[in-house]
Amino acid sequence: MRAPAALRRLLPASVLGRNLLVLLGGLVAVVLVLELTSPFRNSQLATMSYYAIAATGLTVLTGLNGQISLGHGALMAIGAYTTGLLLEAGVPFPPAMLAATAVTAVAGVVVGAAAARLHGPYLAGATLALAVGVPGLALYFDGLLGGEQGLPIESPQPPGWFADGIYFLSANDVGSAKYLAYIGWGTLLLVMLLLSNLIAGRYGRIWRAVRDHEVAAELAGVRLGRMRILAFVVSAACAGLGGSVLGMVVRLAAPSGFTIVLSLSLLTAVVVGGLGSLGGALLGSALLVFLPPAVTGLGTEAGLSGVQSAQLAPLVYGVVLVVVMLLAPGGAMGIARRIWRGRPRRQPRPESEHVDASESGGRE
Amino acid sequence: MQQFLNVTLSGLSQGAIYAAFALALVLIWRATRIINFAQGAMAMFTTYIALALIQGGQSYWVGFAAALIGGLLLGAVIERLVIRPVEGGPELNAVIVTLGLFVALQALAAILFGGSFESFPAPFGLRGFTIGEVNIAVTPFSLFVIGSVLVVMLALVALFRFTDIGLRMRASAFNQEVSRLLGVRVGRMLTLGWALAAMVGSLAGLLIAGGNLVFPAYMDAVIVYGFVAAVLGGLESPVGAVVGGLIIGLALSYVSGYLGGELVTLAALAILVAVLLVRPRGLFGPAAARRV
Amino acid sequence: MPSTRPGSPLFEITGVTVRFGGLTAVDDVSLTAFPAEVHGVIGPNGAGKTTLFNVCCGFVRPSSGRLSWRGDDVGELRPHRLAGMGIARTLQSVDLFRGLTVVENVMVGADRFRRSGFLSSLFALPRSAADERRLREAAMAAMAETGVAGYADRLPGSLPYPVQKRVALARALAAEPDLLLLDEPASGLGHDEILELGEFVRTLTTRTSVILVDHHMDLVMSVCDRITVLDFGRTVAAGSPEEVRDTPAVIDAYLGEEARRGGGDD
Amino acid sequence: GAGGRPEGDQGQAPSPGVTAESVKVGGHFPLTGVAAPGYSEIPTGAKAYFDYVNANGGVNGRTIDYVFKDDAYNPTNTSQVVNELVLQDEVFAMVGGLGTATHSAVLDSLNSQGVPDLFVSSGSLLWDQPQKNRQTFGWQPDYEVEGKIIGQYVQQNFPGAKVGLFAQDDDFGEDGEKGVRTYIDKQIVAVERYVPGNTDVAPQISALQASGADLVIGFNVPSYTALSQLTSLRLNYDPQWIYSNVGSDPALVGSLLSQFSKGQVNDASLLDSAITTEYLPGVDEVDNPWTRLWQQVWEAHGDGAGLTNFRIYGMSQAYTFVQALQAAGPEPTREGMVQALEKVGGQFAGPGMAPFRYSAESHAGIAGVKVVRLRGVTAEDLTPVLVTDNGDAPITEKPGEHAPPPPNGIPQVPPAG
Amino acid sequence: MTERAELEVRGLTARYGAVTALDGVDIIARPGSITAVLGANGAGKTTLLRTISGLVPDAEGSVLLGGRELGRTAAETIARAGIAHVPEGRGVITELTVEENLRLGELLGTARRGFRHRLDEVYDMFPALAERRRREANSLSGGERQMLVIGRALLTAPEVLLLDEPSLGLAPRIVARIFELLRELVDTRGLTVLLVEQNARSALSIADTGFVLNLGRVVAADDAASLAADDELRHAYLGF
Ligand SMILES: Nc1ncnc2c1ncn2[C@@H]1O[C@H](COP(=O)(O)OP(=O)(O)OP(=O)(O)O)[C@@H](O)[C@H]1O
Ligand SMILES: Nc1ncnc2c1ncn2[C@@H]1O[C@H](COP(=O)(O)OP(=O)(O)OP(=O)(O)O)[C@@H](O)[C@H]1O
Ligand SMILES: [Mg+2]
Ligand SMILES: [Mg+2]
Repeated sequence: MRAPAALRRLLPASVLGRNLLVLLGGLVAVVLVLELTSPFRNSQLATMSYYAIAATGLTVLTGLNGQISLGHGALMAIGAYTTGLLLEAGVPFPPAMLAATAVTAVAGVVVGAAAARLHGPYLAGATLALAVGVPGLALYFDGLLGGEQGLPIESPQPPGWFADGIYFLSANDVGSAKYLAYIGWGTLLLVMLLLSNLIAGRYGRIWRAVRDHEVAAELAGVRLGRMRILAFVVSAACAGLGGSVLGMVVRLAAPSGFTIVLSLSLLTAVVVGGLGSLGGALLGSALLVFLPPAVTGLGTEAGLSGVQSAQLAPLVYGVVLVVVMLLAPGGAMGIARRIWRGRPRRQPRPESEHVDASESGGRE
Repeated sequence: MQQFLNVTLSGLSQGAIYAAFALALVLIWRATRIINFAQGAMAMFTTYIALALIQGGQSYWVGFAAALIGGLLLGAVIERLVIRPVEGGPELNAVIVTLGLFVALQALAAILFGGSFESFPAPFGLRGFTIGEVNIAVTPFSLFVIGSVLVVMLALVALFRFTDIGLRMRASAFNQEVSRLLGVRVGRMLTLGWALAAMVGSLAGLLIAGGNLVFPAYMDAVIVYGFVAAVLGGLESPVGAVVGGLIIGLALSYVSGYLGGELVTLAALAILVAVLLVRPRGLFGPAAARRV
Repeated sequence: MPSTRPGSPLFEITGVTVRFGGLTAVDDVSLTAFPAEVHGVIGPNGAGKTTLFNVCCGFVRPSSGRLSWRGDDVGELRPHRLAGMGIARTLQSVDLFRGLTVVENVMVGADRFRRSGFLSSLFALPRSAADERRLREAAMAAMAETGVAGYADRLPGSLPYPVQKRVALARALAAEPDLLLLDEPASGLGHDEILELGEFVRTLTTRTSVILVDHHMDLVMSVCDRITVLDFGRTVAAGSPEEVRDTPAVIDAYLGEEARRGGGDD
Repeated sequence: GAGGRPEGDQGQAPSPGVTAESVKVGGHFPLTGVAAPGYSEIPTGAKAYFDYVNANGGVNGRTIDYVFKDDAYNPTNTSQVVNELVLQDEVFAMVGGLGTATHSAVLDSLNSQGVPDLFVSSGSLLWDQPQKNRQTFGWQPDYEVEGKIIGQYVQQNFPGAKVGLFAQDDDFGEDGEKGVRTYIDKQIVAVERYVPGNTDVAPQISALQASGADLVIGFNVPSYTALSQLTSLRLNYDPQWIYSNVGSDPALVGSLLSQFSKGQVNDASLLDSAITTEYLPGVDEVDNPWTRLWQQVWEAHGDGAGLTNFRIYGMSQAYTFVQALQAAGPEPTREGMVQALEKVGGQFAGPGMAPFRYSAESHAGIAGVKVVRLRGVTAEDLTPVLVTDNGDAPITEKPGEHAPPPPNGIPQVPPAG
Repeated sequence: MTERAELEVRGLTARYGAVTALDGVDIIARPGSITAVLGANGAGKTTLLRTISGLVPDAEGSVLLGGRELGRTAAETIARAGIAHVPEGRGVITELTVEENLRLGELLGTARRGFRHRLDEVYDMFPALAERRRREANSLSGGERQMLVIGRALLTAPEVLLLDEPSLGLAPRIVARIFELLRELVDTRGLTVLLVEQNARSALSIADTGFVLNLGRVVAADDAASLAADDELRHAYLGF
């Protein structure tokens, strides 16, 4: 979505300046939303922030670089555990988050190096094994990591100056849920800013090129392996950061919190939101957080028992996944774009001998 | 020695179960190029059909047959209704549809059949054999499992290698347009692929359930290892699926028995990655294709 | 047509042999590309032309033989090194990145000229912005040359086939190569477009050498300075177009009587 | 502070969740997913009992509004749904939240927000930390206490047995093992741990068999009771089994038996004569007045399915909560409720066969169990109700009979204040 | 041999979004003759063949085979009616072996008898395929793939053969061989051939009649010799 020309002229010329402006705008929006909504919504938004941080990272990997990952939950676990250990050791949370990001990025190098040679279902299988394998580490090193019960994480408390600042702005108090929401959304804004820099620039271009046609990219001088690994590292770093926020919000890192369900949820968020766009990742994460309680609520209102309305939530979620893919193959962002452009467009046939040249049986 | 024998034989029986599931995945992959994450949920559903019949007083085999036929129909219906529109589209969309189906079917089963434990009968004995003083950790039922898996594997190999239908199914999976130009009724082939795969999946579901507790998520424990087994063997090959299943079953059994149960998932990861690093398309997968 | 061989060899292939299982696709082939020259490689289908290109690009490892670039042995070639060395190649199929606009496609070709690194891209530092501008300019220049500048913001899938081929050519040229390998650049093109292509390829010799594979004899005969003919992986003839055209082995294996008769008359 | 922000408490606000007509309480349970079977029945039982109480006039004129949410046994979800319960639904207290890892995730936040966190459905020792987590109270006998009683029973009745442990690889197994070792440390020849989620326990059972253990104590969840039995059958391993209460629902066992006989397998000996423990009258004890009460409640307010031990568990917790609410007085506050429990909770008489250990120093739940032997779908007592505490507290017999429920099935606890 | 199948196209119109690729096209291809369809890139030639084969979903107009309306029939049914289509460029199923690709031609089943024999004929004509029959088609060279597709179409023993740039990527000698073979099949078996070619000259040299497309419309239709002799037409549309 491009800003209208008039608006664009108002923006500072340098990318950096524009970024700062966007960041500022985002912050204002976040403050508005968090101050105007209830503590419970705040806590939901905090939850959404960690899903979104990880999902935007997955967007880079899967949407831009075409590598599927069913194992990002495991990378979030690495971030969460690292944060937990560091906070326990008395490290303040900002450096702890940075360290969690770095540690997960390093893990991303390892995973990415293995993944770089794999494709399609083989990559899916390997990352799925990652998703179930890594939480096993917490059981093996249960002395350090707390085993099945997990590692309690002390979440940061709002410092006085922050609480004062917010009170000055909105005359609201800052509870710990709200503070965490601020941390989560601040982090998310920063992540989105950095990722959109990458996406708009050389790396985004090269990642997409590698996704579309490996051989041609290689001939243009792209080192496929490196670029794949780099995409994995960037995406792992985001997952680690997301995991770090998750750990602080949930106040616990436990293997049962990082099951395949988490990994699969991230993937569905990314695809249902609209593959390849950061906005889509955001929408998809919102769906993950807001849909199930809404459905359960509706079920209860409709007079279903507690158990039945709880069972309704996954049913509806599953159906929504299917329906979105059938009716809007481009995900929510696809619909949004269509509305934005103002006219429904029929998608051209995906198969056409001139278009689809990346296939091995191309016009050779 | 006795323990080694036990661990080995149990590993093989468990591996046969992974193999059964992996076979269904391989079948659907070869027939439609889709990884069916809903396979386990579909199998669970048909197992409940069998259970309902058996609890209603029918014999095990009536339930067994009903589940297989139910699987066949369920596969066909699902393909027609929700898979058809995403076939040939972006790869991930099909993945998400099957994930959605997985979630929805599991929830639906909980609503329809209740979320509690039900005990599922086995058609053959569940007591291991003994020869003299030595226990053989194989039961008549596990022989039935292994036998079924081998039969299915051979049938699939024959289907794909020797029959016209198999060739048509593979052609449809690879290139719908060209297949249609060659008179292949692609729609039917895709439906058939799903139907057969769902039937094999149902069989896997029954075999896993035999003598055990059944509940809507009972397949979850098998899905991951079944998938890992299929990938390990190379998704293209029924023989690979069985070999992959047995390798995973055995390896995990040894790891669990001699190194500790908490290492099992890590071991699965390590084995899969080690194999894929050497053979990126699995043990029995095709060799790397010509790129330019 | 220049008939002298200017300067020292740019790229030399010596005694290259490639086997696939029991099949010898390229059999002891040698070939030298000189600067400012168009070198044709022709031969029947399956003669090993694309495979020979693949050897030059590092996609296929020859079982024996040597490659040298500007007189130095290049040892083991890796495809991604090519662009940096100054070699570009187009593929036999159209190979555009379909998720990238035309100008982005060509910018990927110019990627070897970037200067800034990951961090400056991550933080959108001025360096990376400048880089982007430079790459875009280079890309636009290459596109202007092949006549596709007007399509800059279109996705390749929506373009006519000949335009796509030109975009692919622009992408290769954006790397400012010293040697350009063209694999069947004319396939699927109409008569007029082939003529234009021929003229364009000739203009390239001022700055790059070209090795060209194609089955359109009109094109090959008109643009090449020298031609190497392969059959069953072996060199069966080499020389100027005129020499090659009349070699009986070439007529037998490749041209056929009729094609030869029709080949040179326009 | 700066910015004019008022600090500290703003006076005594009325406790959230309490109105003139109702008291709202919440709980989190696995209602979907792998852990749902069985556990998802617990809140339905509790709900039935609350409905029963409401139908009989409620507590101090207030009805109890019970909201329970699904966390799918995932701590991340638990934290979300408990936020929803506390912040959105504004429950007065949490009742019966299930699971060790799951509940750990909300332990801090509930305590820091001063929400009474009552009767956690887990035998972990974590819920008994009154200094650190004053709002949190355990309910069921913790695994260590149960382990101690099992250990002493084995010591006395199977002094020569070689004991193997089949334990879940978490605090359940660990605390249980600790308890057992208090008495039979020397008799234990093997400890095998299984990881929940891995359904192949043959290596573990086979190792127990190889160790020569002729008595196996299982600290495992119900599905692993089935798996361990099935695997033993395959290995022709037939030790004396002792299952902890968690893993030994006789109804489940009964269903296993009935199903096995429906197939071609007629192995009625399976699980028969296994030993386990009890602290609540079970669904099989049809003549027990408590069970009769539960039957009656369930018939009137249940969802039509059968009564199960899981539901009885939920009803029993609900019963305890009604006692606590009564003890908190006519104008219950969160703080008042915690104080009341600490003060009089130890004297609550209810479906639990042993008393609670509640006091200002202890938030530990029921103090003991009795050891029973499974006979078909019923159980026969092997010991009287035995009572003890954590650490080296001695095991004693609980004096007196188990008191029946009051005639109307609703407790009458005077306000503690 | 059954009754001769004439292929007739009336008022065919096909669109891709806003682009009208075919605009009211009328064409007749008579049995026992080769009909060339000529035109520059983008003229709509490929679209014409795809529409006839039922691959373009919402085309308007009618396609008649032997006087029978094919209507809105699915591509597979049209193929079974005896229309073989050699698609442009990517007609091999690269993951199958060479022989499996050819067997697919057999399975079309209109003339299963004598398959072995006809298979050998194809192998005789394209020895390169015979040598590589057990290899995955993916390993073939561009020209070998094209041979495979043509051979496969012949194996279906069609009534009507639609060829979309069969010479693409083929060596001149092979092209000449294929054209000779086409002529022979047409003459001896009464095959109906619709031939799309960029290379108008060589196409017209073997065709009996020809149609020239431009921007989706038929701009000229005549017998091949007259088209080839029409200088104006040659310069405007055919480029030789
Ligand atoms: N899948 C498609 N989506 C959009 N437009 C298309 C598609 N396929 C073809 N077109 C357009 O339709 C018109 C006719 O295309 P067609 O491929 O039929 O031409 P052609 O004569 O076969 O050209 P060529 O010689 O390049 O093969 C062209 O303008 C082309 O760009
Ligand atoms: N990866 C491979 N595996 C097996 N055989 C191969 C492989 N690559 C090429 N070949 C074989 O090597 C031979 C040469 O192929 P190549 O693609 O080089 O031919 P070409 O001269 O480019 O032909 P064309 O003009 O048809 O494109 C062919 O017979 C082909 O089948
Ligand atoms: Mg070639
Ligand atoms: Mg065309």
